[in-house]
Amino acid sequence: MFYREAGQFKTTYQADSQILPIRQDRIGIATLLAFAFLVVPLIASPYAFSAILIPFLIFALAALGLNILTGYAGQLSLGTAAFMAVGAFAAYNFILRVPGIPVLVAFILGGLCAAAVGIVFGLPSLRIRGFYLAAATLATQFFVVWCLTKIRWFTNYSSSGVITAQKITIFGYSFDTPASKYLLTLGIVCVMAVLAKNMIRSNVGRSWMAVRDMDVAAEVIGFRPMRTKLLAFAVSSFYCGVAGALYAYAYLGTVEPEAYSLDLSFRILFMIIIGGVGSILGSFLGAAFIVLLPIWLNMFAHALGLPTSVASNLELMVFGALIIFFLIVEPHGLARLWQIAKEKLRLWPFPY
Amino acid sequence: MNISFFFEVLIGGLLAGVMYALVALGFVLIYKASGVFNFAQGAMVFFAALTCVGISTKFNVSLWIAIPLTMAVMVLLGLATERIVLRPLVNQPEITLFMATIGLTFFIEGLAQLMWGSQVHQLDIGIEDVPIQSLLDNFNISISQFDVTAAVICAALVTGLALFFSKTKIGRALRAVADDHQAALAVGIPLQQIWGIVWAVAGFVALVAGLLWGARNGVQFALTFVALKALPVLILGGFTSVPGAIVGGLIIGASEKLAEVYIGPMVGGGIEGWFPYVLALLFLLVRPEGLFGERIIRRI
Amino acid sequence: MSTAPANNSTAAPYLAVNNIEVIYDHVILVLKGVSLQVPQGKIVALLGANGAGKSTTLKSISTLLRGERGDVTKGSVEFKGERIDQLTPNELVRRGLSQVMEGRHCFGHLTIEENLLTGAYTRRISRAELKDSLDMVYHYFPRLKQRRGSQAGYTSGGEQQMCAIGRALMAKPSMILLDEPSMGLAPQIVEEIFEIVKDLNGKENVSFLLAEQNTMVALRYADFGYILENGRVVMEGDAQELASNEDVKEFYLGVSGAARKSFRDMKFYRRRKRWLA
Amino acid sequence: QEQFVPVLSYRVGPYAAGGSGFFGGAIDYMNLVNASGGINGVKLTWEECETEYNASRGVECYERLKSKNGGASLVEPLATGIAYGILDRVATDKIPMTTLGYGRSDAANGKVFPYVFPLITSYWNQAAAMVKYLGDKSGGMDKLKGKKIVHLYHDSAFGKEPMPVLDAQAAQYGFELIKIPVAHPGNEQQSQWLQIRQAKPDYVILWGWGVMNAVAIKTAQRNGFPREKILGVWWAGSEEDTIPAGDAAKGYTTMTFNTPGNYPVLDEIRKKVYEAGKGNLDDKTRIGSVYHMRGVTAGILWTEAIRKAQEKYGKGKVMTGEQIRWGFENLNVDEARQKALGVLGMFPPVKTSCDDHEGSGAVKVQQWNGTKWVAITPNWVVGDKALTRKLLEESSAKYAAEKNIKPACASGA
Amino acid sequence: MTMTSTRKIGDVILDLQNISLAFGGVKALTDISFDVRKHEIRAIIGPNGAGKSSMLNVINGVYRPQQGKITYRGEHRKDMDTYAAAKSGIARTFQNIALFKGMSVLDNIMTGRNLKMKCNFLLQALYWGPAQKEEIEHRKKVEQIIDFLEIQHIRKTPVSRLPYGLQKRVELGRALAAEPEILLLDEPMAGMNVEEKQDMCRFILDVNDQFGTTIVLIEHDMGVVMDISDRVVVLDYGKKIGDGTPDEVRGNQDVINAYLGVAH
Ligand SMILES: Nc1ncnc2c1ncn2[C@@H]1O[C@H](COP(=O)(O)OP(=O)(O)OP(=O)(O)O)[C@@H](O)[C@H]1O
Ligand SMILES: Nc1ncnc2c1ncn2[C@@H]1O[C@H](COP(=O)(O)OP(=O)(O)OP(=O)(O)O)[C@@H](O)[C@H]1O
Ligand SMILES: [Mg+2]
Ligand SMILES: [Mg+2]
Repeated sequence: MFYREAGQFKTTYQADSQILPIRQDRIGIATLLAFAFLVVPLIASPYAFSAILIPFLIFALAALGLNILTGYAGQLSLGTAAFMAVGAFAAYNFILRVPGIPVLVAFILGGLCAAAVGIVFGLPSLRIRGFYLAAATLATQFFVVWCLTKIRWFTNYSSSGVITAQKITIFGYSFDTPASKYLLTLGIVCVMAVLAKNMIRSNVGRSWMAVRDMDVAAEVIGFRPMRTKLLAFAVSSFYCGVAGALYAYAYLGTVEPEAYSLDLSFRILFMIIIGGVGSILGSFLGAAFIVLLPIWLNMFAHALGLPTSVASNLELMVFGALIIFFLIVEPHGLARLWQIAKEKLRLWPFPY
Repeated sequence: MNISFFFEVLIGGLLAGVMYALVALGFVLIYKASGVFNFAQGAMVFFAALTCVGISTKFNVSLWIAIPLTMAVMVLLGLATERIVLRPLVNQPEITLFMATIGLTFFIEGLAQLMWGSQVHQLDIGIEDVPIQSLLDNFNISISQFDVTAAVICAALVTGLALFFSKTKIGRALRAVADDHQAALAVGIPLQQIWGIVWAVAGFVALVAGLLWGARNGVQFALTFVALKALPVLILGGFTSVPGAIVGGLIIGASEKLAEVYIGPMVGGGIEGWFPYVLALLFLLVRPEGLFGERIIRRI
Repeated sequence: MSTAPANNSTAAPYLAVNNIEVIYDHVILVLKGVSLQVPQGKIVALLGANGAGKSTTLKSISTLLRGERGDVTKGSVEFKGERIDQLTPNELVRRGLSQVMEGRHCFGHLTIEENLLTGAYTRRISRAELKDSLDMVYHYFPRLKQRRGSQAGYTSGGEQQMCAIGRALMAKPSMILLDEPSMGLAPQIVEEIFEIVKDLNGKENVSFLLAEQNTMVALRYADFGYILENGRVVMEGDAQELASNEDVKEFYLGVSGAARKSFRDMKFYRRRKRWLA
Repeated sequence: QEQFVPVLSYRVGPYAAGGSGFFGGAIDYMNLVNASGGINGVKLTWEECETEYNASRGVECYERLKSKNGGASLVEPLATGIAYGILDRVATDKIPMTTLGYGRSDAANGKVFPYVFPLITSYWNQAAAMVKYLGDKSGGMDKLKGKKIVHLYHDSAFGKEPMPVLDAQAAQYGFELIKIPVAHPGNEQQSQWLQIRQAKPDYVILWGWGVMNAVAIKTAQRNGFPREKILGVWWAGSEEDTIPAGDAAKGYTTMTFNTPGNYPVLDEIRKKVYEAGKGNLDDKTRIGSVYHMRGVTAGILWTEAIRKAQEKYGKGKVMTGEQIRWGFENLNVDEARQKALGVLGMFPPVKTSCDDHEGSGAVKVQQWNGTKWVAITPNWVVGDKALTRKLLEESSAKYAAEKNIKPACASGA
Repeated sequence: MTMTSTRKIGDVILDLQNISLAFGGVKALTDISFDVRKHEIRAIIGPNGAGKSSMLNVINGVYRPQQGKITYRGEHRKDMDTYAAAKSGIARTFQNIALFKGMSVLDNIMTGRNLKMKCNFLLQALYWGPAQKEEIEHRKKVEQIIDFLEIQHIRKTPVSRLPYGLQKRVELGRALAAEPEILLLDEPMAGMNVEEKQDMCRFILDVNDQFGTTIVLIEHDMGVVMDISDRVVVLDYGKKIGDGTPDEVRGNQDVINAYLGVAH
């Protein structure tokens, strides 16, 4: 096998603290990115773009956001969809009310609004932890959606309470084909994933993990729990907000507040747990799993030719059973499974 | 607003709170025993009610035969869950176990509908859901006799469970398990057995909740949503306390109804969805472990 | 390299570990074939540096390894002549094998007394007997009696250590696996604990396997010792014999030549000579 | 030669009961059409995809099926969220979407929404008809003056949809409108019904969805509010809403766009489809239930649109989405045609045009007699259509402005 | 044994006066006064539950005493605040290892330097320019500590996989990374064998010697305490029963009765 790090010595600390210290990994990622940016747009079908790739990327981004909060900073949250909703509705209103605002700027502003909401609802985390906090973040979920339905201004007084995302135009180029929307989303997701990785490997990231692993000790060392936690909430909500805006603009096109329901929050939570809590790669793997598995199951059930109602229920059961199965095989998620596979590869052909 | 209306709302809220507490109890049991937040509790309520109705309609037997049969099914479900889901996950982080119960939720929901179909059913357990006439006549207060019966059943259940946990050594063992799986194993607490018992009891509680809620709202998928009503009760009362579930239920029920009636109209109404959560949150800011929850020990 | 004869007693050993191999997380090989025996009624010490695999050995005996994603991939463990690798810890405790885990592991939310009571979970005994057992533990650890009503999570490190040991005693085991019992305890308590060990061993014929860093004391009380390095047994023998071995003296007892050296006078970091195969 | 219809159904989750009834009805009817030789010889095929009533999965299903088997003829997600999710897509993909009795009311304006067909009736027309019915019931519209009507609604876009109509009519006829929201999912309504009891209204309009309906009926009973005074929306008027409520539902009335009863077409379905073992419902007693009948109605309108398109673009040929769109826009299912199809009176006559993608706007009122629904208005009720038309124009104009659409009738392909 | 140190012990840097601390009914500390001088190694000993760890917790602000006064570097205050304590150069290790379990050894030690890092999180997110430079700079310092403690080989290992003794060493590394003025060590040698204790003593002495760090040490191994500490304070049941040089303490009858058992 070629997966060996032997012979690769790091002579500078800079080289050692690279995102991917092993050369084979770097080559692998570069190939993957080249494939995603250059080859996929040429070969993928519109179905793949608009029903699989785009939602996968958007969910991965949201999962990344949640992973920052839950995986790295240790604050369990069930309010992800609410932050996404804030991002989407804020972006909508910025574009609507600020004439000529660039779409990307609106997305960023949307993200910032979500971050602000995140900070407000993150305040209780200073006292509450664990499942108590999780249940309390449900307050965010319900309250935000309630506000969006109640305050008609947010939906520009549309009678149905549904917003229609404006066209995405950047420098006169309008992103209206599935492929162009995919590329835009991919670009944003890649940039934000790199930023996240950078944060994780520098002092902010360490402060989050310290607070997660043992907040009392973190305090003694000089991290301020309040700032650290609120920053985590802000950054995480920012990511979710941008994901929410993309969900509205690059994916659905029109959204009602209920599209950002508790269900969505849970789905994103599933993604990080299945993918790997506290792992950036895990966010992607988890999103892929949760997006793809039901589709496969659905296709598979059809191929079997079962009566449809039986098929639908079996799908649900198999989905549940697979989640349990994966957790039993590897409680730390797909990312860990991948890592173990790599470690085995490194030792190959010896078992350990 | 007159005073009798106020009382009507208050009492209605308290009784509704009892119904929430019934569901919350199931959560408490399992959390106490394993530190697992059992996301599948709502699905279990649905499963129990649907199985009960399904048995009685499909095999055309009376409800009083179907109920014990369902109970047997619920016990089996509990034991199977322990064996297949929890046992391999001993000593794993809470969030993993939590996720496993989410998987379980999907499974149970699919299973229930696969077995009994997705139709809605009526469930008549023989208690009429009508106002108590004498109260209506004398005080013009409308209180359903169904709710009162449910409250009595719930009180009996809570007392029973509270005694079970405080008076038997299993109760102590449960708390030990929740603290540290590994150490509990080391002192010889049979984790499997305990979990089996607790899941079976939780199945029983789910059955009671399913019957009462099913009789109230009909047996349909939406029964799984009652879990959402139970969550604020749970955080307010404390995840680990049986009496906490009741007290939390009463507080949440009463305040949610009063808020909807007196504050709701000012802000456009429909606040019952989030109000209990915000209320519970405010309580938590004062007591981060809920009213009766065990204090979280943070020491270095 | 010392080669003390393997257990020369004729009777089958009370506890026998045969050539076990342990892997954590599917990839980390920690024990590379460890065999050891504990004869009935004896105290056996398991010595070795940090990370040698002492705790892992004890956990594989008590089958607590499973919860830590560790696997025994080879070898077997026998207790009273029966294989126990597939049993649950509960069954082991019922058969008289208890473990005191490293790092205290008290039930933080339970009071000290409740902690002790859970220790007797497997015993079906009357209230009076239970009380006797409690009194015995309190007799050994008076400090615990004072703190009986406090939640264990709020007691001091040493108190927790006593609580963990006391809890194991409550099960009235015939064989105890003790992992670092002396850690964090004041010197005279350490002596007391080993006196208790001696006592139980002498009066109640309880056998002990103890992993201990305090080699000096351990070898003083033990009958037999094993030294573990890097997941392998590198030396075994009678306690006295080990205690007089030059290498052991130097590395584990801190005596070189004749006298004990002052900690202040260690001018160089010591490079340990490894007994590696 | 096969005409492909993607079926975005939901058979699990909270709305599975309705989903299986509706899509079961539609598939039953398509089977019936095939059993009778198809549409001028063109057989229908379909593939189901489970959406779980979830927007994101619905979009995936739509994208997956839209170009399968020669391309989708039409879609009908029976879910507001999914309908919104694919609203723009159907226009781009040129696939007509029907939204029977839900979705955007203003989509009836074919100049702005060429590919969307909220057939038969929209929420706004329903609300107007409700007021009309209550007025008639009170003995004339002028009798509404001074009456109290509670609008008890699901607190979402759906529940708020009729408010412009109700507000306008309250002003016009001088009744007092009290709006009381119920938070999703609505499984606890004690406080709302106590408020209602306190207000002593003459009527309660129940604009509910899912479990909220059964609970409303039950809670009305436990608070002693007469069910006869409750008038539900058509999504609150199926067996799935009354059965769980048991006896409490007796006397409860709702709107509907199907007249309950038995029709020749249902007998045919029993005979040609179920006896041939191709029936879609597990439980045969559900044939002719409200959701099933609605599904059959959808099936009829779909095939009629395809038939119409064939008349123009070639009989016995497979139609494209664009051509079927024309068929939908030129539907004319009058009583004669209904009779021929064996569905006379099952739904109001439908006649569409570019201006009016709805085609009718008439509804009936039905009442639950404890075991089944019976129609209690002999004729179709139509409310103030001038009012709803005005609202529709305003709202669709706003949408057009937002989306930069130039309102115009699509030219025939 | 002779004291061969050439270090000069300075003035009082930390002075605790009449500290009392109680938890509900439990009196952890009763009216305790003692001081710590610059550059010295000050040991706290006493039986289990005597209040030693609580004392450290008071010094760096984890516990707030009900009574008493703390003077640190000339400043008087009623109690300390953890953040302020860290900021003013107090670092510590814990009795129950308090490492960040999910992080590698390197990251754990890097956290020790957080107070010295100045870049804001946006720069860190970009990982560019000053942020990268800062990161590398601190990495260098941390590598020195890793070399010093001889834990190079486990640099990238998650700490949860390490054996107990090495974890203790990493924790010391984390505290050292803060370049503290006072280092509080709570049983740094528990669970180690003699050889490892010798290493640990060497580290402590070297830190004390080379950087002039003041050290407050809790330890149950009397050999260690008597050998390396300059002054020893003895607690029992929350009360101070002895204070002085190792030799003085060793001879104190109260101390012998309460703690040492037999004269050492
Ligand atoms: N859960 C785990 N996952 C991975 N590796 C582990 C795990 N537990 C222990 N190890 C590794 O196994 C080896 C042996 O550890 P063990 O705890 O048995 O040592 P020990 O001899 O008890 O040491 P100490 O004296 O420090 O307690 C160590 O190198 C450790 O890194
Ligand atoms: N947070 C707390 N809440 C309640 N009691 C406490 C708390 N912290 C310490 N105590 C009690 O105060 C007393 C002193 O504890 P401390 O941890 O300081 O002892 P110690 O001297 O460090 O003992 P050891 O050598 O066993 O670690 C103990 O009896 C302990 O139970
Ligand atoms: Mg160990
Ligand atoms: Mg201590």
